[in-house]
Amino acid sequence: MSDRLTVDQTKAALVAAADAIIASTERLTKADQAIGDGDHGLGMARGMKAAKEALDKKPAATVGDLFKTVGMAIVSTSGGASGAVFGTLFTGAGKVLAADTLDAEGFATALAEGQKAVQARGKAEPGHKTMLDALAPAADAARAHAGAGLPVAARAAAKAAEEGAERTKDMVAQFGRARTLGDRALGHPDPGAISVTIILDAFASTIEG
Amino acid sequence: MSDRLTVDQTKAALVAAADAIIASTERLTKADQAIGDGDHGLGMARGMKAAKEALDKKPAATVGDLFKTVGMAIVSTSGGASGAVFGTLFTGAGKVLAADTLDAEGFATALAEGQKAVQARGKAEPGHKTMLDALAPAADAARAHAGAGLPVAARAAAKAAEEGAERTKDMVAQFGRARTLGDRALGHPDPGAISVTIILDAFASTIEG
Amino acid sequence: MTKVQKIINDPENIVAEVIDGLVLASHGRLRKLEDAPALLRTDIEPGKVALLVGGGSGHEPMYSAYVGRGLADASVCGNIFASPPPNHIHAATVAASQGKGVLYVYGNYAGDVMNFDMAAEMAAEDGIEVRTVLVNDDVATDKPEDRRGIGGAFYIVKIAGAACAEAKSLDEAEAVVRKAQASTRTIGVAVRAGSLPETGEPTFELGEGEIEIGLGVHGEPGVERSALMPADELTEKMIDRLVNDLPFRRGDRVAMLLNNLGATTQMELLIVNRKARQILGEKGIEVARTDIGAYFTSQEMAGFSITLIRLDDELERLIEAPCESLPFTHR
Amino acid sequence: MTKVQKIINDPENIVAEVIDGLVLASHGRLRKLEDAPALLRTDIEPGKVALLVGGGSGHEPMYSAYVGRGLADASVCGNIFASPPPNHIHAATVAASQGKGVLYVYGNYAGDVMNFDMAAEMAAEDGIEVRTVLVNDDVATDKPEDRRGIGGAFYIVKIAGAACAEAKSLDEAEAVVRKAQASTRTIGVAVRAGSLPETGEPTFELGEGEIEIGLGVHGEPGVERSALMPADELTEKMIDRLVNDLPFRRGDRVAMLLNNLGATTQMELLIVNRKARQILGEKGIEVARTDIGAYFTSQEMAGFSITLIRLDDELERLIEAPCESLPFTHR
Ligand SMILES: Nc1ncnc2c1ncn2[C@@H]1O[C@H](COP(=O)(O)OP(=O)(O)O)[C@@H](O)[C@H]1O
Ligand SMILES: Nc1ncnc2c1ncn2[C@@H]1O[C@H](COP(=O)(O)OP(=O)(O)O)[C@@H](O)[C@H]1O
Ligand SMILES: [Mg+2]
Ligand SMILES: [Mg+2]
Ligand SMILES: [Mg+2]
Ligand SMILES: [Mg+2]
Repeated sequence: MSDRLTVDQTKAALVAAADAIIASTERLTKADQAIGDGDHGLGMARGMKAAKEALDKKPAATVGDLFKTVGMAIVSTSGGASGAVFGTLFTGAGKVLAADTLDAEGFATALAEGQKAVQARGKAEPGHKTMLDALAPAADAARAHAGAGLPVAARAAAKAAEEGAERTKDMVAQFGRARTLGDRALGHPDPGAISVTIILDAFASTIEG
Repeated sequence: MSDRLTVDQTKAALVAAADAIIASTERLTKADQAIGDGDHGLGMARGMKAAKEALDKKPAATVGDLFKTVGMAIVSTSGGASGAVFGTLFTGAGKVLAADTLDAEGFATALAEGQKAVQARGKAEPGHKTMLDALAPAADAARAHAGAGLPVAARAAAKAAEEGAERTKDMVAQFGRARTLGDRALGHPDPGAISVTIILDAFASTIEG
Repeated sequence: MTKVQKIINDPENIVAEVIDGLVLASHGRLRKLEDAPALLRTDIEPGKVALLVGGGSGHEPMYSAYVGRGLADASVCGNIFASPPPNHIHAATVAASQGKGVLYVYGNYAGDVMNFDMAAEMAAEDGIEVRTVLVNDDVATDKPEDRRGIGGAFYIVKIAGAACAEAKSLDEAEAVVRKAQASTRTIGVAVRAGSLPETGEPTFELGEGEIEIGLGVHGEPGVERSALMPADELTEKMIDRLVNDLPFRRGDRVAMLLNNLGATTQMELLIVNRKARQILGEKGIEVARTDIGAYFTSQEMAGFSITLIRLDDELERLIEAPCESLPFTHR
Repeated sequence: MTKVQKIINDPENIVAEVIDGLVLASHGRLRKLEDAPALLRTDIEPGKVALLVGGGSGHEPMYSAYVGRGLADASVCGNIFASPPPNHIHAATVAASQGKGVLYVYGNYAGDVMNFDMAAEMAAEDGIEVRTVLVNDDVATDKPEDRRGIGGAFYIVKIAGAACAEAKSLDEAEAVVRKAQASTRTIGVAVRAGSLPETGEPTFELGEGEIEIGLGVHGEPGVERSALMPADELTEKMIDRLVNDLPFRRGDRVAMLLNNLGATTQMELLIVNRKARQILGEKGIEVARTDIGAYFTSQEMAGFSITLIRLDDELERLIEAPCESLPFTHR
């Protein structure tokens, strides 16, 4: 367990997150078919494949550069709402990571900044049945556990995201294609919230492991 | 059994033929669905309803006038191939019936003239899987039995039509919408040939009855 | 098979309501004939050679929506998939006639031929001269006298409309339309059946994964039933059959129509267009004009047809000439 | 449900092949941008206010086929039903810009709004001014900020095209397009689902004999699910909802678009037109122009939408102004 990731270690964690999303394409497709138009899995996978290629090619001086690279790749290849939202998340997180290592403090700040950027971009708020309902509790948990070191903070964030995604089942969508579904979306989790969970879980596992 | 029909009796026989067609709409529809476009029953019924109305309204001096009235009604309301073909049949038959009674001789001549008119109009010949394959043998039979009186001649024509219609099952269509069906039409009788049978059978029954 | 849901009222009134709908959509340019289900231009140029089209209904916009300036002067509407009767055709002929004769253009189907011929004979008794050009562009049948009229009817009607607008005589109009007819070839493919609106039943059956090349607009069989194949392969098969039929030769200049039979997306037709152009390019056949859309439908049949017409200067000028109607305005 | 048979090649290449097909069909009037799936006019008038449209693919002819003289200058094509990314929009913005600013017109969907906004910010960094008018004509949702862009997009794009062609400034163009947007209302109905071309699976399920009023172009739910009803009854329900929404008032002059969502016949739309005109006539609303056809589709979804736009002299002039594109030519 490393409490402070180097640029290379951070890169490995991001690649693991990308691989986890790619492996979950089918699950995300099903989730978006239930309450959206069924393209969330394809879009996320397209973006994450591009992210891996870009990470391979682009040199990074800071960990922030890595996050920005991922964000730019997603935003320019995913398309749809998720391209904008997840692209903004990674780019926003990258902006506050100017060091060449990532620690618990940086991780918590990055999640908070990412959340802020997403809200500024999409005008949604927690409770609107979007990925923010996984992201916001994750950022809070990371902040709360920042003192306990990176592995603990990362796992806490992943767990909070998962619980948040679960709670979206009981929400009526306010944003995205599912918003006009009204009550019919009840019982189904938000696809973007599942993506947040998958990303944070893979990130935590790499750090732990 | 009357060997010579008055104008009123001829009218009754034509009305019976019309009623028989109207009652067979479903059967004719099915037959045309199998090898055509499914509208033969509707078209014939539409024409025969109009024929009955016209017979009711229009005074007739000769039996030929009655046939012409039926022919004009069919041609102007049925549409499709059957409107032209059956309209021409009745109009053609009517042209040679200048008397105020109908006997076996007139009946045989009328069928022959009707056949000639249909062939001139549609360019088909017996053997091409059309209503001519019922009409031509019917005309021949009527001629052959003309000496035996109207009831016998009419029944012989109806029987010959029925056998002719049956034989169309083994023919490949040369005319009408079914012509491009090729071998797939084998096994199915021609819808127009069935109509000829129904008309002649009802005609014969009225004369007998 | 599940029934097809149609947005209609009483099936008996379909044709009458469609005519009313077209008259209203024309904003004064079309009128319904009083005593027959036929549409007429309100502003037929006096003294012109008249163009009359028509046939069974159910193929909209063909034929009735092609009545307009630079197109047909009158259209006669039969019942769904059934030729109109001669008295209706005759009434429209009399109404359209401007003293210079009337050209009939319609598809080569037994019922239509008999009924339009009868109408022409009635017109002759009134002293109105009628000439007929049958549309028979479908290469799915071998014998030319058996060939059906399908998608290519659009180009023939378009050219006939422009020709009748400028022709000095019926002879002259007929001659150019015959040239257009002789230069036009079409091949269709169906991937799903349309339905009869009266019943909601499909007009034919295709197995799952099955398509039929050469299938007619009422479900008449084609030249080959096969498994669904990629768009490029299908396009190649169809173009080959078309090109070999006329034949179209290196150096020919053509217009190409990709006609949606009903339920096929423009997306698919654009994909076909890409491949068709590639193949024609390789064969040295120049496409001067492209039309893509639903020009001659068969209810909600899924599938399309490809039409090629070989152009000379006269045909190209007439195809590009201004015209005006509901679905196709080109000034 | 049986899969829908599509005439395509590799589903991954659909958008690229559609773009090639459109470029070829344009006979030199359109080109593909080198580095993005976007279409541009080859003859954009120098110094004009540029009009850029776009969104997810799969709704053809919307948006890409509306690039042309008097219409849009550029269109950016996302994947099927997915907004294009900002870098593609940005590249098309730079290519279309003639120094007078660029107007964005697209449908009000979360993904599109975010991506086009990001592109506009990128353009601002290049010194290109961008204004946005969102199409939000669908009356199925109550809150205006939630309203989706559907069939009425055609009139907005048509007016925007004519406005940008003559406007002296971006301000001026934006103002008239905002007026058009505020004057446009649409209501749709679906009687059968379309499918996702990648999978052939229907995008939603309707029970047999069921229809849904207000259903969106990606299968988003509407205002009322009910049993199939006669065309006249359905038309009355739809027109009532439309008229009460703006509201349209006695004495108003409007254009009406009956938009085929994919697999509905023109026959049905003409039957609807007849009833719609009757109802509007009774309400004293004058229909000055009628458009009937497949202007904004959702694959082979069966159903249609009715759009009404209230006209003043300026909007009417712009709607009638000459334009040229594949599906809609009007000089
Ligand atoms: N305004 C928004 N803010 C945050 N997240 C959003 C917003 N709109 C949509 N999303 C997220 O995007 C996801 C859908 O992504 P995707 O399916 O790729 O986009 P689209 O809706 O364009 O098809 C939703 O599940 C939701 O989590
Ligand atoms: N040229 C012809 N000569 C004689 N009968 C014909 C000819 N063409 C078609 N028919 C008859 O018409 C019948 C079909 O009638 P109908 O279904 O009403 O016409 P359509 O083919 O226009 O749908 C055929 O069964 C056949 O008997
Ligand atoms: Mg989605
Ligand atoms: Mg028939
Ligand atoms: Mg028929
Ligand atoms: Mg999407």
